[in-house]
Amino acid sequence: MNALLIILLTLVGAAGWLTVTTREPVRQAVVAGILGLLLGLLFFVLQAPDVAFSELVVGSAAVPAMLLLAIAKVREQQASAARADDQSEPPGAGISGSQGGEAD
Amino acid sequence: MSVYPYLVAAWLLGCGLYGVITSRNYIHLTICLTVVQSSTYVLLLGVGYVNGGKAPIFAGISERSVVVDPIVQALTLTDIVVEATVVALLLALILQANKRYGTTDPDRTTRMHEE
Amino acid sequence: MNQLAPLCVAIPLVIAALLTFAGGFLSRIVVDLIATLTALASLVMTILLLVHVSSGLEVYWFADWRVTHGVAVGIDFAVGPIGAGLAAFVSLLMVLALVSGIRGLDVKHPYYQVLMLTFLAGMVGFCLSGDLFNMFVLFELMSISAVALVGYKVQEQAALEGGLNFAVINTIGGFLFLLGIGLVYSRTGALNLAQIGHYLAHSGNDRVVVVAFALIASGLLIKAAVVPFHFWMADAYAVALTPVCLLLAGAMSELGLYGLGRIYFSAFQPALAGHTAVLRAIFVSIGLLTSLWGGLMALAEDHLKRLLAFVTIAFIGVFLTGLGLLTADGVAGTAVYVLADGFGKALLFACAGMIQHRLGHLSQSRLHGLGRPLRVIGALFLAGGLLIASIPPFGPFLGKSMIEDAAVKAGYGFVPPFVVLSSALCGAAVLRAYARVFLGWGKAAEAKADDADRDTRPEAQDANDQTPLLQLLPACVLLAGAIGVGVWFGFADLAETAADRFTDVHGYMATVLSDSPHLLAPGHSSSPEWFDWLYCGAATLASLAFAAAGLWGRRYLPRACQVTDTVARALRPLRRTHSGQIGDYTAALTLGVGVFGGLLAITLL
Amino acid sequence: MRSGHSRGRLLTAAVGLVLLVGGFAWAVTDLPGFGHYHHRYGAYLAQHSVPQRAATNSVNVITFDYRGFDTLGEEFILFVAVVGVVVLLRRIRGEEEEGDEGAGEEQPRASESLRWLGVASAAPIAVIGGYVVTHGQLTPGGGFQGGVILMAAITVVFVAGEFMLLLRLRARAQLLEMGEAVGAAGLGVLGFAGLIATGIFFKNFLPHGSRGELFSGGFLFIANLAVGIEVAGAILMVLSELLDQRLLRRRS
Repeated sequence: MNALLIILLTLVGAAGWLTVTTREPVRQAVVAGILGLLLGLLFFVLQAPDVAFSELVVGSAAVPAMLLLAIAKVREQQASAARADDQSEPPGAGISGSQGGEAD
Repeated sequence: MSVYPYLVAAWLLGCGLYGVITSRNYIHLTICLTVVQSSTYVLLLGVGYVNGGKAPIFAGISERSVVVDPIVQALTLTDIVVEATVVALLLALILQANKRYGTTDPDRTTRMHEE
Repeated sequence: MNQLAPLCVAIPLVIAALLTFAGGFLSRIVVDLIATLTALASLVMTILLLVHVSSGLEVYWFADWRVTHGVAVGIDFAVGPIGAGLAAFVSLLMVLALVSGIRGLDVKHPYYQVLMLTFLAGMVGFCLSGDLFNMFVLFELMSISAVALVGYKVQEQAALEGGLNFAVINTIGGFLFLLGIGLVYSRTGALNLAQIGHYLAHSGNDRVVVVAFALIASGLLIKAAVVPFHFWMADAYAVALTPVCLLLAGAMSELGLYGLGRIYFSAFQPALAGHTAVLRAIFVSIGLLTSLWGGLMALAEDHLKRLLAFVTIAFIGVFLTGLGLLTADGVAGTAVYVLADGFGKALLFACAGMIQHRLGHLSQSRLHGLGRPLRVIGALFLAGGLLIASIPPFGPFLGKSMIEDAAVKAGYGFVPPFVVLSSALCGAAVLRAYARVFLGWGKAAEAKADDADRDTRPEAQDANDQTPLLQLLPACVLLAGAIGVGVWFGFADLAETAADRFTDVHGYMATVLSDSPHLLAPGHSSSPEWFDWLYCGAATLASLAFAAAGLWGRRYLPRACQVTDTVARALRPLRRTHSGQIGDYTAALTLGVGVFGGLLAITLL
Repeated sequence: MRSGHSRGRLLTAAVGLVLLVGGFAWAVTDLPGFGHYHHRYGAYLAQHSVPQRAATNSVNVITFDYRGFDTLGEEFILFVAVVGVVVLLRRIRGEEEEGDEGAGEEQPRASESLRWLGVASAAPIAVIGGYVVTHGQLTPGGGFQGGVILMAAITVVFVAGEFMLLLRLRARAQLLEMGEAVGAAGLGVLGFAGLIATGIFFKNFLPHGSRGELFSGGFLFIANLAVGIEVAGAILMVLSELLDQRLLRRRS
């Protein structure tokens, strides 16, 4: 049990709490990505490179990408339900959702 | 201190469940479920750790060296796939629900028995 | 080594993948045919497997990784008669479900069929597996397939919500199961059930073992939907496609209990052997609570499929009571009852599907009297109702009397009256629905649109004034099954032998770990006693009486109605707990797991 | 916004969480201290995977050989999830797809240089993904991790603005799905091949090779490849389903 492990575990615990209490969806998806990143690092320290690798590609890339796409879609659906469908949306909002944390 | 990793697992379990219970948004709820799931990763990998053990990959180390338990790692790999699938399916359901009924709030459901 | 065990899981999986690959080029009927034939092949293989193992235990090691130096290296399928029988039952239901879907369902092929086949593979594999983690994987396979099938009707809000609730609660259940596996592995360093049992037999129980058992049992009880983990079930079962309902109600819930039994009688029983009485008390009380809750809710429900979902919950409670006795007799009774009652419930769901097909709705008050012309469906529904009310001497009667005998033998003489009450409530709910819909009896209530019924519609575009033969035929087979199980009393003896094998934990460990077959004492017969006829006759009569009271009580017995009104008012808070809100359900789940684990911890240590 | 949960729910949850988390924590304190394990099962497999299978990554050997049947189930969970996503996001009658016919007129949104950067970086990422997939039996990685990286290579092309490719992909969703199905079926067929060649489901039937070689470990190489194809197809399929919903809407 070394200091690095303790620090990482504490960070993971904190990131878990932060993920749950962040109620704004996009920010939450980003925080979830950070949690995935920290878990990946923790797994490296726990001598599990295979798992760390998977967690990095899934927990901090693929899953947040899915989440951001879904959030963007939900917003669009709600926005278009709220107002008439005639005006076009701001450009650029379309695709950025798939790029990790870059969405608004 | 030697049970700290398991306590972190317990903490993540509690956090995630708390989030699911109080969630006002299905997407938030989905993310909370992944937090619950991360508790299983931490428990499984924690259980298989051996002090001073190396990763169970015998590429640069002797076949006799002490390694951490490879089984739990294989189990966790499966677990991670399950995470991805659960998130994908839930998001599909959520998107479809939102498309048709314009809400992602789990508390605004139709089934309210008031007679 | 017999190759049937892996094949009846692998063939549906590979066919499912190939169907996805090629299904787009095939017409609907061809895909249906391939899927049905695959399920049929699985049925034949599981039956052959059942005959092959007869009363023994067949162990299959994947990739030939066997036990070496006392370590189970690979994954095994440990096939006993109960597991193989349940797998055959699941396959049979799947064949009937697929057949009934050919004409009665508008679905996007090949996806629906692919999901059904993977669902089948998950369930069959779960019945056969002898490895704790492998059980988890197959459990998830079946949950994920079921979620997609429950949410299938994406145009209905209720279906989406039902699917979401189902997915979230079952996912949490899966995590609890997995946490339990982590704790078990940390204590025993094994994943093979027999090896875990072997280790725990020597080390005894401690905190870790008890909490691990609590977590694993909770995960499986969530799948089985016992109180207070049952909330998701009515939401999900009411909205699933009818063929899916057959499987969900007929088999999937029961698989949760099967898993609990399998794990208890191979891994945990040696460690917890000294506490059988306590465990029995806990399981039986949860079971009875569930059966009464389900019965009362069924009586209060207007929507037919929701009503049947509550009936399913009630019966799950009775099954848990039987299994929770933790004796071979209890297991045997439960096995017979699961089979007979599975047929009965599937029959009723099939009838509900046909009603939906013909009349477009499922709300009793809306359907009042509309079913008069549907004589055949009515007759089937009536037969199903009577079976649910455990009319002697058919299948459910046999199973229930065996459970009651086992309870009395275990010193739980108070169990039979509760079970009778529960079947009476369920039977009354179904029979009253029959009288209302098909006979138009009772006062026509003002047709307030039930929320669950609001967007119910026929599941096929060409729903018209004819019931497709392919829907009717499976229902008739189900009826024959439910009746047949009881008419042949020899079935009870088979179940007794199978249950002896199922509960024989040391024989299980010896067969798996050292490959030495373990001989069993010859089974004993258990035909129903005189008082069983009395109990079940009472249940049937009480059903009829309750149903009649529900129909005309207000007119002829106004005094008695004040009592029932008071009861109904008292039940209202209970009904309101079925809010459809996932937060409420998860809160109840958390409390349930906490209390259950706490009880186990206090009593077992 | 936070208020509004019924008091009953919060009270239930509070008691439940205290009991559940408390009970769990109470149990784990009884575990032997962190890092003090010697699991016979894990130790046995760690020691024997190299001599028995000539592969150096024992996690990969466990995933695909010792516990290969778990992985078959796991791949089918992924497969089912993708089928489920396709089914749940399908358009039903009356919601006609708009925009498939106008695929050609879509103009890239990103700048030209960014686009080319994306296309250029896709190739090395794909190479890395391929490497990770094929070397799973030797070094950390394998079909699953590599599959996601392969998927990322294709995604990079999307993000760089190659809408053309995306839309063509959408038109060829069938193709993607077929690829995914082939990967999933591949692992099952591998099991059958073992059955036919050796008489036992999932038993290795290829020569082990020598330690450290690319083709060592018997059929691990093929298993990794099948899973890699399946995972790349599956995750790409999910993302493109989600993305597709979005694009169609925007273009209308």
